[in-house]
Order: sequence, then C-alpha cells, then structure tokens
Amino acid sequence: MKKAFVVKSDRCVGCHACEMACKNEYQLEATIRWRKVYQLPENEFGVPSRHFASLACNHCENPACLAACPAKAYTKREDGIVIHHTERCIGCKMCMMACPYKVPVFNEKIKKVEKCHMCADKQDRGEKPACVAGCPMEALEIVDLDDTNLANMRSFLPGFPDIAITKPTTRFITPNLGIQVRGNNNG
Amino acid sequence: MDKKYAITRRSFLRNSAITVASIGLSGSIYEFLFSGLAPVTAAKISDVKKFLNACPRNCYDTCSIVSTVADGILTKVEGSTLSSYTRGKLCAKGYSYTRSIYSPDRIKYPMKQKVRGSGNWERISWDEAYTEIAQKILQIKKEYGSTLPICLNKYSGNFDIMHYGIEGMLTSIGNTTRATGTPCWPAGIDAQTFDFGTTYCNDPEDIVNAKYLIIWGANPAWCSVHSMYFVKEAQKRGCKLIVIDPILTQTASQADLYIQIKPSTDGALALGMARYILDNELYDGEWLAKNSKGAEEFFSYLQKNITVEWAAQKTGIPRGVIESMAREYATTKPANIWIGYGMQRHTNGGQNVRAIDALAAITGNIGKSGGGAQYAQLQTWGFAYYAMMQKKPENSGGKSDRLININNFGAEVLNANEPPIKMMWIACRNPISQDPETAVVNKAFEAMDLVVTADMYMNSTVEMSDIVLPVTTTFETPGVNVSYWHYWLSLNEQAITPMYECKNDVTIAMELSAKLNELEQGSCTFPVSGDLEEWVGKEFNDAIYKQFGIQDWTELKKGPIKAKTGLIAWQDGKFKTPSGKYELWSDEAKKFGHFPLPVYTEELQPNDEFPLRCISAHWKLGINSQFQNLDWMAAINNEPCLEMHPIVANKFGIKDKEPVKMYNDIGYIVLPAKITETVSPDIVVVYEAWYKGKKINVNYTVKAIPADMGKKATGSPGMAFHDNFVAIKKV
Amino acid sequence: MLQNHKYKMLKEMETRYYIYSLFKIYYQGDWQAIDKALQAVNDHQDDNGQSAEPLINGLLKKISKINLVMDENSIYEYNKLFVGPGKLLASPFESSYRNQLGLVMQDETVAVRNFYKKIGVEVKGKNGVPDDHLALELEFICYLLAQAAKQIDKEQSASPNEYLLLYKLFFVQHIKPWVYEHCNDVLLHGVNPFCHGMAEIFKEFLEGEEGQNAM
Amino acid sequence: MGEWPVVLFTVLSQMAAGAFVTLWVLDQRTKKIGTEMGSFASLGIALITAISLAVSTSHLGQPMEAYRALSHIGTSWLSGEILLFGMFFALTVIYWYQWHCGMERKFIGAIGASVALLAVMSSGMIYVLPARPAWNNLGPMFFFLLTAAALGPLLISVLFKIKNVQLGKNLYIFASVVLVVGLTNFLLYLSTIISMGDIGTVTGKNIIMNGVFWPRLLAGWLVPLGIIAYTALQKEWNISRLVVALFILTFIGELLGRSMFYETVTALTVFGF
Repeated sequence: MKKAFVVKSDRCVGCHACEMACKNEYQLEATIRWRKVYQLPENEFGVPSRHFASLACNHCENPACLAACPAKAYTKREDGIVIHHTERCIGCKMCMMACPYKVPVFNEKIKKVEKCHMCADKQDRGEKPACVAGCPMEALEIVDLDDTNLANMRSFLPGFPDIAITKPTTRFITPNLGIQVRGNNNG
Repeated sequence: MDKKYAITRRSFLRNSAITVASIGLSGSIYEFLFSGLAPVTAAKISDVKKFLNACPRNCYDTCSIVSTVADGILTKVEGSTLSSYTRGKLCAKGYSYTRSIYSPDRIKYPMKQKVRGSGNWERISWDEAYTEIAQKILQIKKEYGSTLPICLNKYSGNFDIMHYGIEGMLTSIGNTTRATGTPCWPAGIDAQTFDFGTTYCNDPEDIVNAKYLIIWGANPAWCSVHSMYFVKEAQKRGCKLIVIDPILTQTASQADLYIQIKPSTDGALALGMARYILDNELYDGEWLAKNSKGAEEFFSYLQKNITVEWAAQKTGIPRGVIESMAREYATTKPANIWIGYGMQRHTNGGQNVRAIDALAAITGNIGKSGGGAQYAQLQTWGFAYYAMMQKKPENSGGKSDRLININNFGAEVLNANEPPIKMMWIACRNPISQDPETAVVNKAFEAMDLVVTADMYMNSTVEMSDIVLPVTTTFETPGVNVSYWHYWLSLNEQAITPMYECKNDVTIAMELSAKLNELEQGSCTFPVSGDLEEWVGKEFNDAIYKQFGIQDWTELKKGPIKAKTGLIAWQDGKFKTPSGKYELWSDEAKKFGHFPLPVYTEELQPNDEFPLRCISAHWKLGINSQFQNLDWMAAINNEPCLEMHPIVANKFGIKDKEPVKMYNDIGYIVLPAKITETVSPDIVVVYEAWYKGKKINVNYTVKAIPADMGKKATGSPGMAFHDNFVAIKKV
Repeated sequence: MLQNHKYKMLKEMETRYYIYSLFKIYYQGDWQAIDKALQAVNDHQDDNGQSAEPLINGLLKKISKINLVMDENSIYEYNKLFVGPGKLLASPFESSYRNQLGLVMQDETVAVRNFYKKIGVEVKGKNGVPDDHLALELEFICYLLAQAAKQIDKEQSASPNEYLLLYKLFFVQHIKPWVYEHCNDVLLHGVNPFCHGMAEIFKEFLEGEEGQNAM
Repeated sequence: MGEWPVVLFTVLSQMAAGAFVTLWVLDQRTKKIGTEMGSFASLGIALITAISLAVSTSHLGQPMEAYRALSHIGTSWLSGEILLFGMFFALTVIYWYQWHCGMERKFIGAIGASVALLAVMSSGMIYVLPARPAWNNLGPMFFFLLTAAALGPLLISVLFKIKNVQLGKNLYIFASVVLVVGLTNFLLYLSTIISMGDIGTVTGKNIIMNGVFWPRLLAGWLVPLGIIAYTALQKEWNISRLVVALFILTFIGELLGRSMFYETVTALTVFGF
C-alpha cells in the first residue's frame, strides 16, 4: 500500500480552504502551515493564467527527513504515511535542511519541528484528511498508488523539485487551459 | 470622570490606627471571599458538543456550519454535510472563525469616549450606556419635536434575520433618518426588477444542468467557492464555460473561453450578440410572443442602433468572437448566464444588466433548468421580520422616516436639514473604512452630538464614536440565516456563552426600550423582554414553513433545509412586472428616468490626468473589511498590491514589487506593484481589504459616483466603484 | 519556638496575601476598593513604620519613591492598557503572551482552567471571561495562600504545606512566564504615574517573591 | 550570526581535531615533546572539545534531550557526527591522562587521530544534501578538513608558545600551504557553484554579496599569508606575537567563513517559492 495525495490542479482554484481546514482541525499556530497553496508561475503553461498546486508533506518513498533525523523522530508507516513523532524530536532542524519541499517547519513555541501526517489518525478511523474533506472543489484526493490508474497523473509539475531525490508520492493533474481572447484594448 | 480617589504618597504612608480586617470584597487570609472565582459546583466532565451554525456574512454561500465546542470553548468549525450546497466544506474565511472570536482585542464592555477620537475611553455599565443614550434620544425628541435627527446606518456585517431588530429598535422610538440603499448590487437588482419584476435566480446547484455557461463579471472562485464546484461539475458533464471579465480571474483561468472585455462595455457586447441573434433568426420567437412585452421595440432598437462591428469596437473583442459566441449561446440549450455584481458597479451598470437579461430572454432561456440570467434571489427571505416590524410610538413627531443615500452617507448627513442629524447609531457596518470619500464621512461624524456604534472590534468607525457597545458573534447567539443565492435555510444555534459583556443587538434593543420607558413611559414600543430563541421562532411564518416543507422552525435543529419549491426561477412564466410578462419595454424603468428598453449608455472614459481605471474587486481572503486582518490570513498573505499589466508598468517605468503611488483628486494610496498579464492594460487592480496595522484603503481614492440604477428596489442608486479613474507614479 | 515560627510564617503569608489582593483588585478594575487595599498593605507595618517583613519594607520604600497619584487619566490609560475598546497595549491575559499569536481560550487558557479545577475552583460565569485573566490568577493565588494559612493554623505545624507548594507551582507555571513581560509592556506604553507605578511595584514584588521562594 | 551555536561547534571541534592530529604527529615524529608540554596541550584539546560539544546542544530546540541524537547511526550523519565527536572527546581525555601520567600513548594517539579525521569528515557529510545544491558535493568536507588543518597546528603552536616552546619554520611552511590550499579551494568552490546555474548560482551570489565576504578573505587568508610572507622575508621564525596574531586572525576568518557558509546557502525552491 502506498498512500498518496493527488493534487488536481485542473480543479484547484487557489481558495486556500484546504490549508485553513488543516489549521482549523489542528488549531495550528498562525505562521505554521502544514499545507500550502502555491500559485504556479503565471506563464508556465503558455498563456497567462492563475493556477495553483496545494502541497503538504509528499510522504516520499525515500524520505530525506527520516534519513537525516538523528533522533529517529520519523517513521514511515506500512501504508506510506511519513509520521513525525513530536515526543522524539530534539529540534535539530536536520529534516528541514534535508527536505527538498520545505515541509517540516519549526515551531518556535515548542522548539520542535512539525509537519503534515496525512491525518493518519483520521484515516485510521476511516475519515478523510481535513484538507481533502475541506476542499470545496474536490481538488485533493487520497489514493493508493499501488492500486490506482495513474494514466492521467504526473509525478511532478514544472517548478517542483527533482523527484529523484526522495521519490515523493504526490501525484498531479495538470491544469487545463482554455482559449483566451484579449482584444485590442491597449488603453 | 471626576477625581474619585487621590492616593497621595502621604495618605498612603499615613500610619493608620484603624486595622482593616478585610479588604473590600476579597476578605482576609483567614476569611477568603471569592469574587471572580467560585468553588466547582459539580464534578462536570468536560464535554464535547456539536452545534449548528450559519455563516452570517454578506456572501453568496451563507454556509451551514457545524461547530465543535469542548468544555464551552469553540475548537473547530466544519461545513455541514447536510446541505448539498455547503457539502461539508467551508471557505478559507469560514475555517478561521475559531480565531476571530477569541482575539483578546474584542470589544468587551460598553465604553464611553471622553472626546471623540481622543482614544480616552472609560468603562461604563450597560445601564449607564442605556441611560445616556435614552436621555439623548428623549432630549432630541423634545428639542426638535421628533426623533428625525437620529440616523441609523446599518448594513450587512451580520445578515442574520434577527439583526433586523436594529431597524426595529429605531422604528420603535419614532420617525428617524435611515441610511438606505446598498453599496453592493442595486443597479443589477433594479435592472432585474424592471425586466422580471424582481431579482430571482435558479438554484445554483442547477448550474450542473447548463450546457453553455457564461460567467459575466463574477469571480465565484473567490466569492462563491461552493458554486464553483457546480460550475466545474457542469463542465465535467459537457458544459462549455465562458468567462467575461477585464481581469483574468481564478474563475476565468478555469474557463474554456476567456474573453477580456473593456470595463463597463458589457452592455455593448450583449447588444451586439443580440443583433447577431436577431439577424440570424436564432431568437426564440415563440417564447417572446408568449412571455414578453416590447420585443418588437427592442428588435427595432437593435436594427437601428446596434451593429456587431460597433460592439467589437466598444468592447475590444473581435467581431468573429462575438458572432461565434452569440451563435453558440443561442443554439446550445439550455444556456445559463451568471451576472456578477462587479460588472454592474458602473454608471451604466443597470443598463448593462438589462441588456444581458434581454439576451437570455430573446433566446428563451428564462424559466428553464440549466438556463436563466442569474443575479440573486430574494425568494427565501419571506420572514415575518418580527424583530424589525415595530410600531412607531404615538405622537413621536415627524411624518415618516427620512431616507438618505447610504452610498453618499457623509455628504447626505451633512446636507440634512430641518431637522439636522444630531445622533448616529451604527451597527453591522464600518462606514469610515468602507464608504467612499473617507474625508467627508469623517466630517459628518464630527458634526454629531452622539455617535453610538455596536461592534465586535475597534475600527475606524468605533474610533469616531462616543459610546461603543460590545456585540456577540454568530456563535454566541441564536439566529436564522438564508442566502441571496442558494435556497438553504439554516438555524444558527448559540454554541458558546457570550464572552465578556457582549450582547445580541435584539437584547440591546429590549434593554434600551426598558430604559426609555422608564424615563418616559410610552416613548419606545420595542418589547422589553423575551428569550432570544423565542425571538428566532417569531421570525418564521406560514409562507416560510410551506416553502421549506416544515411544520415548525424547531425542525431546523436537525439540520439545514432547502426550499421545496421555486428552485427554477420564473418556471411558471408569471413575472412580477406590471404587465405580468418579461418586460423588454419597461414603463416602470421610464418612471425612474431610464429609457424603457435595454439600451447602451456610454461608459465613462479615463482622461489625460487620470488615465487608468482602478478596479477594486473583492479579495479571496476577506469580505470587505472582514477576515484579512486575522493572523491566519496574514500568514498566507499580508501584502496588498497594485496589479498592473506589463505594458502599463513599462509606460510608467515601474518594476515588480516597487512602491507605486496611485492617486486621483480626492486621495492616494501607496502600494507595491505586481506586474501581471492577468489584468488588462487599461486598468489597475487593488483588491479591497483591511489589513491589520496597515493604513492602506482603496476607498481613499473612490468617489461617491452613483450607478445608473438602484433607486426603485433598494431606495438609492448603487455605487460605481469601478469607474474610479486614477493616475500612478513610481514613488 | 514552634509558635513563634508559626506566627512569623503566617504573618509573612498574610503580607503576601494583602499585596496579591491589592493587585487582584487593581486588575479587576475595582476602583472603589483600591484605596482600602492599599491601606491594608500599609496597615501591615509595625507601629514604628517599619514592617517586620522585608517584602513590605521593600515595597513601601518603592512606593515612597514613586508618585502614586490617581487621576482621570489613570483610568483612560488603564483602559488602553488592559480593557479596550482598542487593541490592548498590555493584555491582562496569560494566553495573549504565551499563545504564539496572542489569542485567548486556547490551550494556554485551558491549562490554567485545569489548574484551578484540580484545586476545586472555577471561574464564575465560566467561558464568559478567559480563565487566565490576571485578576483571576491573582485571586487564585490569594485562595491558595488562604488555604495554606488555614492548614498551618489548624495543623499546628509550621512546615510548608501542599497549598504553598501549589502556590509555587502556579507562580512558576503561570505567573513567571508572562507577567514580567506584561509589566514591561505597561512600563513601555504607560505614561500615567499611577499605572506606571503599579507596574513597577508589581514587578518588583514578583521579583522579590521569586527570589525569596527560589522559584 | 543566527546559527552561532553550530558555527562555534563546528569551528571549535574541527580545531580540536586538527590540534589532536598535530600533537600526535609531532609526538610521533619528533619524540621531543616534554610530558608537561604534551599534557598541557592535550588538556587544552580536551577542554575545547568539551566546550564545542556543550555549545552544540544549544543549537537544539531541546538541549536536554540531545542524547537522543545518537539514535539513528544507520542513516543520519548527524548521529554519526555526535557519536564520533563523543568518542573523540573520550579519547582526548584518555590521551591527556596518558600524557599526564607519562604513559605509552601511541595507540590511543593513533586511534584519536583517526577518529578526529572521521569525525570532521562526518560533520562535512551532514551537509551533503540534494535539497541544498551548493552543499551537495565534497565542498563542505573540504572546508571542514581545511579548517582543522589550518587551526589545529596554529592552536598547538599557541599552546606551545604559552609554555615558551617555538615550532619554528615548519609551522609557517605548513600554515602557508594550508592557507593557500584553503583559499584556492574556496575560490574554486565559489566559481563551481556560480556556474551551476539556478540555486547554486544564487548561493554563490549570496556569498559574494555577503557582508563578511571581504572580512573573511582578509582575516582568514590574505592577512595571515601576508604575515607569513613578512616572516619569510625577515627569516625570523620565532616571533611569538606573530604566531598568536596568525592564530587569532585565522580563527576569526574561519568563524566568519562558517557563518557565511550557513547564512548564504539556498534551498531548492518549490514552484519558485
């Protein structure tokens, strides 16, 4: 089993509800964002557009955080979820340096690192992660990579760090681009 | 306040012979007395409860909320899964509620300011507040022979039905001056009122049935994200999505076809399309014959005055595109148009909406599932308005309420005469921040004898008040909410105890009434007692029960309910116009000084001095001055910016992120530039929002220019917010 | 011997109690009672004007150095600092300082609530006002001191009892981490002699307490 | 210097490691170092190692739980580093004890010197991270080894100087070689990352634009090399003030260089953020 987030950039309208649903669920400190909505570069897809990718932890197959952590504060579950165990964390920030996706963040208040755990507890109870459940556009989904047709999905979008480093499990659906008619309205 | 206690060094050090055994209420170490604390009464297990709430913001989506309360503390909010519109999801703003109610900076107690604007506040009891306000009301009445010098400015900070009790409270003291109108949507409402008899839209969940959808000057991805799901669903089912907007919004980025139009020329596009439809006989003659009035006149107007070529020139959209869009729109059935509020905030906004309505009418898309000209609906608002409907006391002076334009509030207050306005009551509003021409509004406040503001937070209006009253949030008080867009009815339960001394506006009205009657029997008709939940119950009537298929309002405690009837607007073909038909020719419009047909009114043009149009559109992390000031929002974005096309930036020698001064003859703001090809080259864009600790407000530059329509349905014309011409320069 | 020791201990505790009461009343905004509360502290001196308690002596010395005069501006400033309606310049809530972004009714408030609950105390009109308002925390300390005194008196013992230990614990967990910062905010924003002076005295008193009790 | 605990830890520990190797080599090669001298120097090394380890914990969010850093020897270079420096510290103490008692110390010296080298190398490996392209090479390890090589012998010569023992010409020759190699390595590294494009280039530019770039060049390399050149011209190999100056300048240079190392590195961006 290989649980993974699917980020449907063809559906995402960049409303930030996912990241706020996450904050609301875990009452996170204001500056800490386990999930972040990234605006993709405006001209990435040929014509100007406002498209987005919502990222949290990519629950990598080779998590760099886990390898770098000297305190064994990270574990990878059988279903692929990478868990950070706060009680073992010593706040050395090695994982923050090692992660190519800037996922682990340092909580200045508790002097430890924290990150997305794909709502493992909720999933164990058969519920969807807060972000997935909270997305009004249904632009986020959890799939099992071992058991999903990945034909329409990609492992990366332009601007996403080299996936060879840690083999992130996150999959993307690329934005659709419509036709744009811009008249001769040059002021 | 008088010098009540002067503890001098000497008096303090005086070696008193008296032994003080106990200190006031706190007792002595041997005889401890509780004051703020108390022994735990029963071993209560800290419990987790869920409550139904409703988002009361001025928003299309009016979400049904489920809140989690642990040991009396609100810990989580979620969307209700029982509403097929909310679908278990909230927006970014809704998810932030746990933060906003627990800010230490909430207004906690009634307070009185010594000198307006001085910042010198003293805490007063509710009784003192009521006494002072009541005495002022009675004194005004005595001096001027009526309560007309008292002016209410209340709008949409909280759209809960019971909050109309604020209007009720003012009614219950006599004839008063009312700031009427709405800043938001009047031109469009009037347009639809002339055309259909009122504004009435299909259930937005019906969007999925459209085969062709034009979103015209609306940005649901930001302002109605739950609707955006249905838009996407429609696309999935094969609907073609067209978005017409000067800004390539996030909604537009989802479109199959995006059309960048010159601002304020929407009517020209609609009329151009209509001419093509007419010329190619793509209109629904049968529908028109049966359901409309004035089709002939309208067609003749088109033939005489409109050409597609002209429309292309006006709008900046190539002729071929207009023609193909007109053909597709007229031949793909059903076709739906969502008319946004943004596109009617112009001096020709009402006419433009009428032109678009006409498109839907001539193609026979009215009254159909998947079709329609969607603007808003007022169908589910048929409450009893028990709190609002109060009798005026006898012999309280004046003939009737005096209405002034909310969209030009400052100037109209200053101009009011015989009697002048001497007292203001402000609720659910922040006029000093959100009204145009900030400086004039300030002057109006300065001219008052007494300004009372009921609010949750300090803002620029509270700063200019004499008395501020702390009010409850939606989680602290019962209520009931509906949307002006979807068809759900949600009860709002009291989920937590009101914090500090905050009170519901209706409670304030009851208690003020008691005080007025105590000082002068019969001076106020507002009920002086009643349980707030019972008040909620009294807002319902049989019509609402019937519409929603319930026997009693308490059934809503199980969850939100959707209207059972009327989900497709005008399905029965019975229009509420004087003729009972869809009126392409409207005599009613004529009465209000408009041309009876949907015609093109020339849009305002920029001039040499102020060459750019500033569009102050809504912002995704806030509603007007609400939400963007919260920490969670600031963590996502805390930097307002001025969006401009690279052509504009080049012309003015501005680089990305450089500070730019945007100004006109009434004011200026300085913002960092954001260079983007998502806006058209004839505009600049500032999203209207209030950032905590930042003195940046686009309204410093917005003049109170009225839109063409609004007077009939809302009392005052709307505001042409987007006809704001400015100049920019590098700072 | 025991009696003497006990007397001294109780006397000391009483002193603390009066001082805490003074600040409790101050933070309650009970202007009617402040005069009396100050008087009570004052009366705790010996006849010669010298208190046996070093605490009181220090405090009196401090008070004699500053000009503790209350006028109408004291109240305006007091409200700007602690009450509103604007953004509080020196919030009286523990969570404002300890919650990363200063919100009330969060985990930090619940921790205080749970502490009260362990001792069998809760806030009147629960959830109406955050449990960690300084006035409530100070009242809780007064309560602990009163309970401690009661026990010492009853048990004929002069050894520190559980209530004194709880007092220390509460001080370490819920006063020390933020009240100094709070007082500094008052000193930073406060210009009125009364508010300023009270903050100075309070801070010095707490420092004394902390030092004396090795907290 | 936001990262000052790591800056101090790495520079001090590397200096101690270099000094240990120097002392061991001198001891083995010359056999002329007196017990008192050796005992004094080895004590200095042990103390500096102890200080560096103590300082390193203050880099942690949870200094009291630093022991858990040893949990992941398998894959975490940080665990390896802590283990090796822990061992190194123990060895410095034993080494000192052996000097102090005049015991045979060849074996412990050899082990200590190897552990010292491995420890410094493991420190370097910590930063070889694909997420930080400018570090994802042998650069960090070379830097750290060169720090050890530059500061170790200079520290020893300063410690010896306190006891009025001069190391003379050989020290200067060695120091000049290390400094030249260090400077060359730095310049090569800089040009390499700048030509990497993307994030590497950004890091390179950060380094050049950094406020301590020139002070680091001057204090760490140019002025010390000047002093050595002056000494060589004078052919005066025993001016003790110059040795101290050389040490202090190089030490400051390394501290500045290390803080720049941490400050300037740039992570991979995610969608340009």
